[in-house]
Amino acid sequence: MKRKVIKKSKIPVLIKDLTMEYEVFAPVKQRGFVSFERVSSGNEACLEFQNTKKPPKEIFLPQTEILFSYKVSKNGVETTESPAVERKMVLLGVRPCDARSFVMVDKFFSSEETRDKYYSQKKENATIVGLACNHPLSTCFCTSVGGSPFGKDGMDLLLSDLGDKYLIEALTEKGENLIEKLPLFEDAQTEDNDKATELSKNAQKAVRSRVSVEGLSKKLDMMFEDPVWDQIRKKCVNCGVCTYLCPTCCCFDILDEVTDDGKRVRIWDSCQFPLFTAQGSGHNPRPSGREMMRQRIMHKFNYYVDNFGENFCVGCGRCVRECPVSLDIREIIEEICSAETK
Amino acid sequence: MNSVENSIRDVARKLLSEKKVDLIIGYEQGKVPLRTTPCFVNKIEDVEKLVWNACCDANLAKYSVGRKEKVGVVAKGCDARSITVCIIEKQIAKEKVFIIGVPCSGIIDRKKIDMKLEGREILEATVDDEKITLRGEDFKSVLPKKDFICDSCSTCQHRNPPIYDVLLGEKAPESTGVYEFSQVSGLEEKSTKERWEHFSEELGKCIRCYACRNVCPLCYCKVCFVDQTLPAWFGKTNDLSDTMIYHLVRAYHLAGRCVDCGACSRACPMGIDLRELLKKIEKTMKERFNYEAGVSLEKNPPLGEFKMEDSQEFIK
Amino acid sequence: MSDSYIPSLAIIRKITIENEAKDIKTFDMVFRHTEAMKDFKYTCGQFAQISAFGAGECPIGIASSPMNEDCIQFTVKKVGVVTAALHNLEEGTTVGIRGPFGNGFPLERMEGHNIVIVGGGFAFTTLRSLIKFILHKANRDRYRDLTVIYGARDPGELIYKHDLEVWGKRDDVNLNVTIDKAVSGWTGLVGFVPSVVKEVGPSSQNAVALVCGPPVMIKFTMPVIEGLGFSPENVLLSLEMRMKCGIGKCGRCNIGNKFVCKDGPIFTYKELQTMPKEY
Amino acid sequence: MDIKNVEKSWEPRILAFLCNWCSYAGADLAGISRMQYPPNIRVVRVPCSGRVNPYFIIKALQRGWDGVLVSGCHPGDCHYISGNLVARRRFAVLKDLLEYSGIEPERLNFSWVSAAEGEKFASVVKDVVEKVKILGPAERLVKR
Repeated sequence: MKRKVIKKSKIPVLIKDLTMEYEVFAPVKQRGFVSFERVSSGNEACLEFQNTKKPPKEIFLPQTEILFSYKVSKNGVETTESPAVERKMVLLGVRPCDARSFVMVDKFFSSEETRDKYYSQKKENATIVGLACNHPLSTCFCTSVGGSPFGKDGMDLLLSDLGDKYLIEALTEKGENLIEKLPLFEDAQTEDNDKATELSKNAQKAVRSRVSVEGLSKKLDMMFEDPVWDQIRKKCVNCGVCTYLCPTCCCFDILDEVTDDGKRVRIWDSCQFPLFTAQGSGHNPRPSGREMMRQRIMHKFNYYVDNFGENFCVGCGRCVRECPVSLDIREIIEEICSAETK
Repeated sequence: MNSVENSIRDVARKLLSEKKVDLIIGYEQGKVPLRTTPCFVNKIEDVEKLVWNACCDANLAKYSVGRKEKVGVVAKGCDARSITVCIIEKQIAKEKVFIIGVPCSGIIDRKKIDMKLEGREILEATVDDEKITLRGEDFKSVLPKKDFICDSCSTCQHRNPPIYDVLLGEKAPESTGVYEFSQVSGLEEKSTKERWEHFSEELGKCIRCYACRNVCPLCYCKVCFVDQTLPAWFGKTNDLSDTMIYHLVRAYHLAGRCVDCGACSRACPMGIDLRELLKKIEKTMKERFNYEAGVSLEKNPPLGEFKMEDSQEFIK
Repeated sequence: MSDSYIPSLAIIRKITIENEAKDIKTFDMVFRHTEAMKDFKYTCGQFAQISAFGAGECPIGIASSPMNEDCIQFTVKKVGVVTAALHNLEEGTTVGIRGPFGNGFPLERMEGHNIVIVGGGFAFTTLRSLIKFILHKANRDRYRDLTVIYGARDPGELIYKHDLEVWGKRDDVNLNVTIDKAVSGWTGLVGFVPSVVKEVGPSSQNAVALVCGPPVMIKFTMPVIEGLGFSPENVLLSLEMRMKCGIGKCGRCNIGNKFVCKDGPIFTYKELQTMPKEY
Repeated sequence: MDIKNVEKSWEPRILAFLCNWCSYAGADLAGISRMQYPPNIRVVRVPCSGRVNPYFIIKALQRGWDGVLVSGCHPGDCHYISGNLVARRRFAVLKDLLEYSGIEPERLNFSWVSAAEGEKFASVVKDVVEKVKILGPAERLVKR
């Protein structure tokens, strides 16, 4: 597929051009951290960042999304579907870990058998422009869970930072179409490709944090009732930071909001909240931190593996960095691996 | 290793070996620089894990609430005050907790450091009384500690636990000449509209992860008001109105109870300074009822009592 | 249908109070649009998400038989927000129905077998759907002996009294209704469901057992069922979980790698033995 | 919101929580005595001002009421001896906090009105309605 280069100074122009046809989401630095925001001009975006605070999942799975609205009157109820999303989007500067998370969430949300329209419509309309990591963080462990700082999964285009310019590599037809339309790119030279290859090698080595997930799923099969969960849960305060900031976590709740008229909305939910599974009768199959922690780990490293053949974690390290009590998923995995099973 | 850290280990060892407590709750080193993490020690050989430094940020009172066994808790001034409030409110039985008081000269605010470093990653850090030394891939930086401690610490009036079972090390000098409500006063001077805009923007960042609530030792309700369903008082979406109400009511529920440990502000992944609201509540309690939470086991919390002569300038 | 979360609108045609405590009601519902009725093809043991507009949605087992093309019935116990809201509704009110969801009972696999149905308390609803289905003249020949054991705390808590009366008069169903403790005026069986199962002692020869009830009933009934010689793959149970989406997306109703809403709610005892005990 | 942009027909809606023993009777007296006061209030009768959960006030603001009035017995006159005194502390903290967060102070009103003070009740309502009229329709904290 095509490989081109673009000067860094031309990125604002690129974004500006893209906004003519697309809604462009790019990393924006504000209030001390970087997050994906819709940009209207090229100058807001910031591609010199490590990773965004929140993963880009909220663009396809917003924290609050109206499924439909309704009016209740004497004559009954009338429902109005939320309009289909037809706008095209470009997500610029998605890190390889986050792009890879889309592939995983897609398997779950966009499967043939049960397609989630609200997610899929947006996702299908989006072109993902990835940005390779030259400098992975010390908390990143993408290489342990099948990813890589120069990984291409889930992207339509990949940008590699070559210093004063980006190498842009088309990975899908969608990506190819996008670069063809714009006159800002120059053909890539051999030295550009060589440089990218070298950067990729270095970055791969720079991911120093290693977690051993080999055989983890098999081991977890035996560990449902293991006392290790009591150890692991001890300091967890059951907030939603790890799940809300996780690019793959996509559990939700559906509820009614009533103001003048009614809305049925879906909102993010988390397996770390006791109400997640509390039944009307008061019975709760996952009543304490032990079961909730177990659900999170099992879902990521066992249940999803059973159903889709890979771990449900991309190693972005957000949960490690943001946990208010510094509970480290890498340590949890270590602890599980070193636990003796009966 | 510092002497307080040694003393903590000695006390922990003694308490465990004399079976005065079943469990010690303290801090251990985290995997990430400038981080510690709560540590639960019930075996004497694990006592060596315990650390004490300016990164011991968690309020460990959180882990003492509702325990059946007797615990020894490493407590800074604010942590000890939280425990005191919990004792008053009968969430911790006094005889079930042994407060290992440690004087504290301020906890490092990682958010301030992150702002300063503008995204560069810290790979190694050392902290002493005066300075923070940071090393990254291509930089080394020495920062004066006093400029990078939490806001709650720089205005702290109780660096030494008011109530404790043992106090380790030398008392930290209490800060003088600091007006602890200057941030609040600054906001009060603004117009109502400006304040509304300020709080809309700040609280609008909230993602309803409830980290602020869940790290707070005083948010011990079995079911939080936002989670109640019969009736469901307020919404759970990240709609601005619901989000603001969540934070306002949480602050309100902490009236006469919040000790300004700053744990909520530190926990917030979105960088919301929740203390702006809580400090106002504290100010109200002090000005209206001359009450400070967690400094005495004798005084009743102000919202649990009343006086005939309470001020009522706002009532027609 | 499955990619949307919009329910089909339906009208509550009739409300029947089922028990003395008045906290269990059966709602007869008809779709506002007749095509929706045709689209709503369900089998016994499935459930649907019922919307009480303004309160939300909750999963309710379908209590009517698929042979009944007249209306769909849901029996609802008042326990939470949505069920309480449903209980406050009057006949003629519009509600929403989304579904049907779940796997349902393996009706074809059960053909040619003796059927043993064990139910307790309120959990009898989908079993009632099944009994009505089997007893329908078009299906009765496809199944052999039908034994029903149904228990409730006291006579006032027995639901579907009319059905029980009708079934009691038929000679092609062995109906055993029991209450927990003797009360004056009750001439039927007395005793907990497990002991009645033991007493009735249905043969496990060429038989399938279906068990639904509160956890404590299941706990004590299963050993009895096993004692009668039923092999685990011939015992079917229906599970209950908090479910929001009904299509295996919202992430809360999983037991191990299986979603109760999608892969269940009906599981064989054999399957359950390999699944984590988290329900 | 700018008052000029508000439709002329707009009238504020005030939710009033009146204690059964004093203020409700005071409102009654105002009515019986044919005193004129603006018809903008909707009354919720409560057993005591101490019954008024702060959630009620916040919920009223969220639902778009333009103002809230809580009225109870004078200190010392509470039918339940001290309900209004407990409430007074609660409201003081709540009012401080809500104003600090940017809610206009005029939308939050508290008064003591006895059963004999029909006139005071009428004047309190007049006062509240006038002040809220100047502010215009509630915007902040209203859920749309």
